Amino acid sequence: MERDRAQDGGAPAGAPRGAAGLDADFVVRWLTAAAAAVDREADRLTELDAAIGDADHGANMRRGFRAVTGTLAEDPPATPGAVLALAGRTLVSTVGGASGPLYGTLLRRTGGELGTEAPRVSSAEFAAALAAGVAAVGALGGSAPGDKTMLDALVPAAEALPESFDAARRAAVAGALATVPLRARRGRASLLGDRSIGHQDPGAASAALLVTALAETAAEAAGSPDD
Amino acid sequence: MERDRAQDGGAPAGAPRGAAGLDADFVVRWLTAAAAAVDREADRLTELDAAIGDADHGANMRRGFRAVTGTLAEDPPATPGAVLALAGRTLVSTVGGASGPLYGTLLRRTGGELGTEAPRVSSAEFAAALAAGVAAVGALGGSAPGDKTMLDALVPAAEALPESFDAARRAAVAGALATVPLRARRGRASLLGDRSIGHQDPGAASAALLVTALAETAAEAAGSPDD
Amino acid sequence: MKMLINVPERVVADALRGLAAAHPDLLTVDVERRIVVRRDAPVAGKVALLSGGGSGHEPLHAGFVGPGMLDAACPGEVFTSPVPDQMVRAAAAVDSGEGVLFVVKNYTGDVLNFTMAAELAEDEGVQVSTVVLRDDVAVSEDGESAGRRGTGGTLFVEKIAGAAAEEGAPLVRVASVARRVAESTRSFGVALSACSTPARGAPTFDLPPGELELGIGIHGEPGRERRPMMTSGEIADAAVAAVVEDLRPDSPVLLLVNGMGATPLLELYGFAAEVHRVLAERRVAVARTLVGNYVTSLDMAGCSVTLCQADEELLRLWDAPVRTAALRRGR
Amino acid sequence: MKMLINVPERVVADALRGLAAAHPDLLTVDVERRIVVRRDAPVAGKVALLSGGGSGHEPLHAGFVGPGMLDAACPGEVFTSPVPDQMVRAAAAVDSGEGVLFVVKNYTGDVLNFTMAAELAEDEGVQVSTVVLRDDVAVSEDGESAGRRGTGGTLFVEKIAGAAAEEGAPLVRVASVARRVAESTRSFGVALSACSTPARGAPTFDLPPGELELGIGIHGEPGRERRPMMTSGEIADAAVAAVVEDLRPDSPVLLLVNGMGATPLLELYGFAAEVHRVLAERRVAVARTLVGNYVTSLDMAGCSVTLCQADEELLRLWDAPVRTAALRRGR
Ligand SMILES: Nc1ncnc2c1ncn2[C@@H]1O[C@H](COP(=O)(O)OP(=O)(O)O)[C@@H](O)[C@H]1O
Ligand SMILES: Nc1ncnc2c1ncn2[C@@H]1O[C@H](COP(=O)(O)OP(=O)(O)O)[C@@H](O)[C@H]1O
Ligand SMILES: [Mg+2]
Ligand SMILES: [Mg+2]
Ligand SMILES: [Mg+2]
Ligand SMILES: [Mg+2]
Repeated sequence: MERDRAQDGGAPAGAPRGAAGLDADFVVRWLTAAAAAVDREADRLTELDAAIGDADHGANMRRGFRAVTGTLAEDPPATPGAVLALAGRTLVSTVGGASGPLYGTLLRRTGGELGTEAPRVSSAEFAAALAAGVAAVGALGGSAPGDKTMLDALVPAAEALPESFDAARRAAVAGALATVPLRARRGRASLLGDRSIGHQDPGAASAALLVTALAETAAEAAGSPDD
Repeated sequence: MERDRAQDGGAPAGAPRGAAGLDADFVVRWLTAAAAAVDREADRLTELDAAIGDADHGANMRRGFRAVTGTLAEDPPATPGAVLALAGRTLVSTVGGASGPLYGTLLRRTGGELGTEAPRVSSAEFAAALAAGVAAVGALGGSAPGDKTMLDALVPAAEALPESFDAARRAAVAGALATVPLRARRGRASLLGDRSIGHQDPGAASAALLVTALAETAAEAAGSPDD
Repeated sequence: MKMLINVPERVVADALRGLAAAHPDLLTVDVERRIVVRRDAPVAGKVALLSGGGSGHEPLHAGFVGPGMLDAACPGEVFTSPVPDQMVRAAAAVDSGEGVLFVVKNYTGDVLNFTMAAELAEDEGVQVSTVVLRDDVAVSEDGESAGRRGTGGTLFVEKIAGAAAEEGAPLVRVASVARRVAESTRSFGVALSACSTPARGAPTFDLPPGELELGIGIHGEPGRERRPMMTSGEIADAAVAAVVEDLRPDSPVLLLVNGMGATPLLELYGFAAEVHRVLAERRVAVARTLVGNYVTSLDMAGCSVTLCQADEELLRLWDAPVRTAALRRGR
Repeated sequence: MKMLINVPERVVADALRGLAAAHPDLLTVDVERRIVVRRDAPVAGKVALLSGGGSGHEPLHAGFVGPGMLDAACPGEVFTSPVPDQMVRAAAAVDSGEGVLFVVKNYTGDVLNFTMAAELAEDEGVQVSTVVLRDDVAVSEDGESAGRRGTGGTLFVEKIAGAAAEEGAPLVRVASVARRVAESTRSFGVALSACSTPARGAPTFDLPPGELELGIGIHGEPGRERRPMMTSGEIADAAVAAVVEDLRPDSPVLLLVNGMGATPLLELYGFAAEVHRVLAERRVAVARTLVGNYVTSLDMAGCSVTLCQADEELLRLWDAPVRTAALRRGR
C-alpha cells in the first residue's frame, strides 16, 4: 500500500501549517467532525454490531459524541489536553457498554499525556500522546491487535500517525476492514467463537471514523492556515 | 329450495327399511361416521373458529368425538336412547368450551326423550326426540336461530327431519352456509360485533357435519336392509 | 410459530407436571384429571374458592392457588373451558363443609360448564355459590352479544374474596365480597400482535405491522377496532378513558397493568407510567399498582388495564397475606 | 416490530417512571440519573448490594431491589452497560458505612464500567467488593474470548448474598457468600426467536422458522450453535446436560427455569417438567424450583436453565424473607 512520506521529521504531514502545532480549537473541530461522522454512520455501526454483538454500538457512540459536542459547545476548555480529557470523561459518563470506558480512556489518556497547560502541542507530541492513549485502551481491555476490536484500527493508525494524518486515516480504514476475516477474542463478539468470522468489527469501524475525522480536520486546517 | 316429500306419514324417507326403526347400532354407526367427519374436517372447523372465535372448535370436537367412539367401542349400550345419553355425557366430560355442554345436551336430551328401554325407535320418534334435543340446546344457550350459532343448522335440520334424513341434511348444510352474513348474538363470535359478519359459524358448520353423517348413515342402512 | 412444547395435545398436561414439580410445598396436582388443589385443602372451617377456565392465561388460575387466594383451579384445554367433571371433583376435594365459591369468567363455555358443575356438586351435597366476572368494557351489555368478558378483574376477585375466605367469612359473605369486587372492576385490553395456540401453530388472526387491536379479550380473538399503531401514551389514553368512563370511580382504585404474555416488562413498566399519568390527569387516585403478566393470552404482545374501585375493606383484603406461585406477600 | 413504547430513546426513562409509580412503598427512583434505590437505604449496620447492567433483562435488576436482596440497581440503556457515574452515586446513596458489594455480570462493558466505578467510589471513601458472574456454560473459558457470560445465576447471587447482608454479615462475608454462589452456579440458554431492541426495531438476528439457537446469552445475540427445531424434552436434555456436565453437582440444587421474555408460562412450566425429568434421570436432587421470566432478553422466545449447588447455608439464605417487586416471600 502506498504511503505518504513524512515531510518534516516526526511531525505528521498535513498538520496545520503556519501555526505552531495543534490548539484546543483543532481538537474541538476534530471531535465535532467525529460526532458528525458517528451520527451519519450510526445505523451502519449498529448493523455491524447486530451481526456479532448486541446492536447498540451506533446508538452508544451517537449518544456519547452528542454529549461531547454539547459539553464542548457549552464550555470549551482552553488547551487541547483539557479538551481531550473532558471529552473522554464525557464519553465514560454517557456511553456505557464496552466502548464507553475504552474510547473514554483513549481520549482521557491522550489528553493526560498532553497535559492541561499547553495551549498548543506539536504534531509529534500529539502523535506520541495518541499512541499512549491507544496503549491504555489495550491495557484496560486486555486486548491486542488481531483480537478483532477497535485496536485493529487504532494501533495501525497510531503507528502511522508520525508519518502523516492521512497515513493514519488509511491505516485505520484498512485495519478496520482487515477485521472481517478475524475471529474475535475480546468483547461481545468473542462469545460467538467462529461465528464472529466474516463480519467487520463495529468498534474498529467507529475507530476508523474517528481517525478519518482527525485526518480531515488536519487537512482542512492545513488548507486554511489563517483559520 | 326443493325438498323431498315425506313418503310415509311422519317417518323420514331413507330410514332403515325392513327393520322396525332405528336401533343402538344405527346410532353407534351415526356417531362413528360423525366422528370420522369431525376428524377429517377438524382443521376447517378450527379455521372458521379462528376467524370469529378462538381457533379451537375443530380440536374440541375431535377430542369429544374421539372419546365418544372410544367409549362406545368399549362398552356400547343396548338401546339407541342409552347410546345417545352416554355419548352426550361423554361430550360434556371431554369437550369443554361452549360446544361441549351444548352438543352434550343435544345428545343427552335426544337420548332422554327416547328413553333407555326401547331397543328400537321409529324414525318419527327419533325426529321428535331430536327436535326436543335441539330445543334444549336453545334453552341452555339462551339462543335462537338467527343468532349465528349451531342452532342455525340444527333447527332447520330438526324441522326437515320428519320429511326425510336427506332433507334434514340439506337444511343443515344450507343453514350453516346461511350464517355467513349474520351478525353473531351468542357465543364468542358475538363479542366481535359487526366483525363477525362475513364468516360461517364454526358450530353451525360442525352441526351440518353431524346431520350429514346422520343422513349418510340412514342412507347406508336403507341400502342394506339386512345389515 | 415455534413453541417450547413436546406435542400440542400434551401442553396442558406437561404444564401441570411442571407445576407439580415446581411447587410441591404449595400444591397437589392431579395431572390426569386436571385439578390443581391447595396442598392443605380442605381447610377446616374455611370457605373454598374454586376457579378455572381455558389454559393459555397463565399464571391465571393455577398460579393463584394457595393460602389467601384459590383453593382449587381447573384448567381446560388451551382457550377452552374446563369440563364439569373437573369442577365437581375439585369442589369435593376442597370443600370443608363451609361451601365453595365458583369464580367464573363470563364466556359462554365457562358459564355453561360451571353451571352444570354447580348443579352436579350440589347434588353431591356441596354448597356452591358463583360469581361471574364481566369486567371487559370493550363489549357492550346490550343483550346483542354474550355480554362482557371476564379478564384481568378476575385477579382482584380471586385475591380479595380469597382473603375474606381466609379470614373465616361464611359463604354468603365471601360471595358478596366477590360480587362487590366484580361490580367495582373494569378492564380494557389492547393487542400489538396475535397469539398462536399450540393446536393451530399460527397466529389466531392477522395483525399487519402498522396496526393494533383495541378492545381485545384474552383468547387471541381480534378486538372491536383496528387502528394504526399508537404510542404507549396514546394507548394509555384510550384504555384508561374506556375504563374510567364506564367505572366512574369516586374513591382510590387498585390498578393492574397487565401484560398479555409477550410484552417485555421494560415496556410494561413504561406503559404503567403512562397509565398513572392519565389517571392523574383524570383525578383518579391510585391506592395500589400491580404490574406484570398475570392474565395472559399465550404469546400475545399487548396489555390491559384493570381498575377496581376499592373501599377500606377491599383494600385491607387486597393487602392481606397471600402465598401462591404467582402472587405472594406476607408469608 | 411493534412495541408498547413512546419513542426508543425514552424507554428506559419511561420504565423507571413506571417503576417509581408502581412501587412507592419499596423504591426510590432517580429517573434522571437512572438509579433505583431501596426505599429505606442506607440501612444502618447493613452491607449494601448494588447491581446493574443493560436494560432489557427485566425484572433483573431493579425488580430485585428491596429488603433481603439488592439495595440499588443501575440500569443502562437497552443491552448497554450503565456508566460509572450511576454506580458511584448509587453506592454513596446506599452505603451505611459497612461497604458495598457490586454484583457484576461478566461482559466487557459491565466489567469495565463497574471497575471504573469501584475505583471512583473507593476514592470517595466507600468500601467496595465485587463479585463477577460467569455462569453461562455455553462459552468456553479458554482465554480465546471475553469468557463466560453472567446470566440467570445473577438471581441466585443477588438473593442469597442479599439475605446474608440482611442478616448483618460483614462485607467480606457477604462477598464470600456471593462468590460461593457464583462458583456453584451454571446456566445454559436457548432461543426460539430473536428479540428486537427499541433502537433497532427489528430482530437482532434471523432465526428461520424451523430452527433454534443453543447456547445464547441474554443480549439478543445468536448462540453457539443453530439446530433444527427441537421438542421441549429434547431442549431440556441438551440444556441440563450442558449444565450438569460442567457443574457436576453432588448435593441438591436450586433450579431456575427461566423464560427469555416472550415464552408463555404455560410452555415454561411444561419445560420445567422436562427439566425435572432429566435431572431425575441424572440423579440430581432438586431442593427448590423457581419458574418464570426473571432474567430476560426483551421479547425473545426461549428459556434458560440455571442450577446452583446449594449447601445448608445457601439453602437457608435462599429461603430467607425477601420483599422486592419481582420476588417476594415471608414479608
Ligand atoms: N476488550 C476490548 N478491547 C478493545 N476493544 C474492545 C474490547 N471489548 C470490546 N471492544 C470494542 O467495543 C466494541 C463494541 O462496543 P459497544 O457495542 O458500544 O459495546 P458493547 O459490546 O458493550 O455492546 C467492539 O466492536 C470492540 O471494537
Ligand atoms: N349460546 C349459544 N347457543 C348456541 N350455540 C352456541 C352458543 N354459544 C356458542 N355456540 C356455538 O358454539 C360454537 C363454538 O364452539 P367452541 O369453539 O367449541 O367453543 P368456544 O366458543 O368456547 O371456544 C359456536 O360456533 C356456536 O355455534
Ligand atoms: Mg454493542
Ligand atoms: Mg372456540
Ligand atoms: Mg374455546
Ligand atoms: Mg451493549
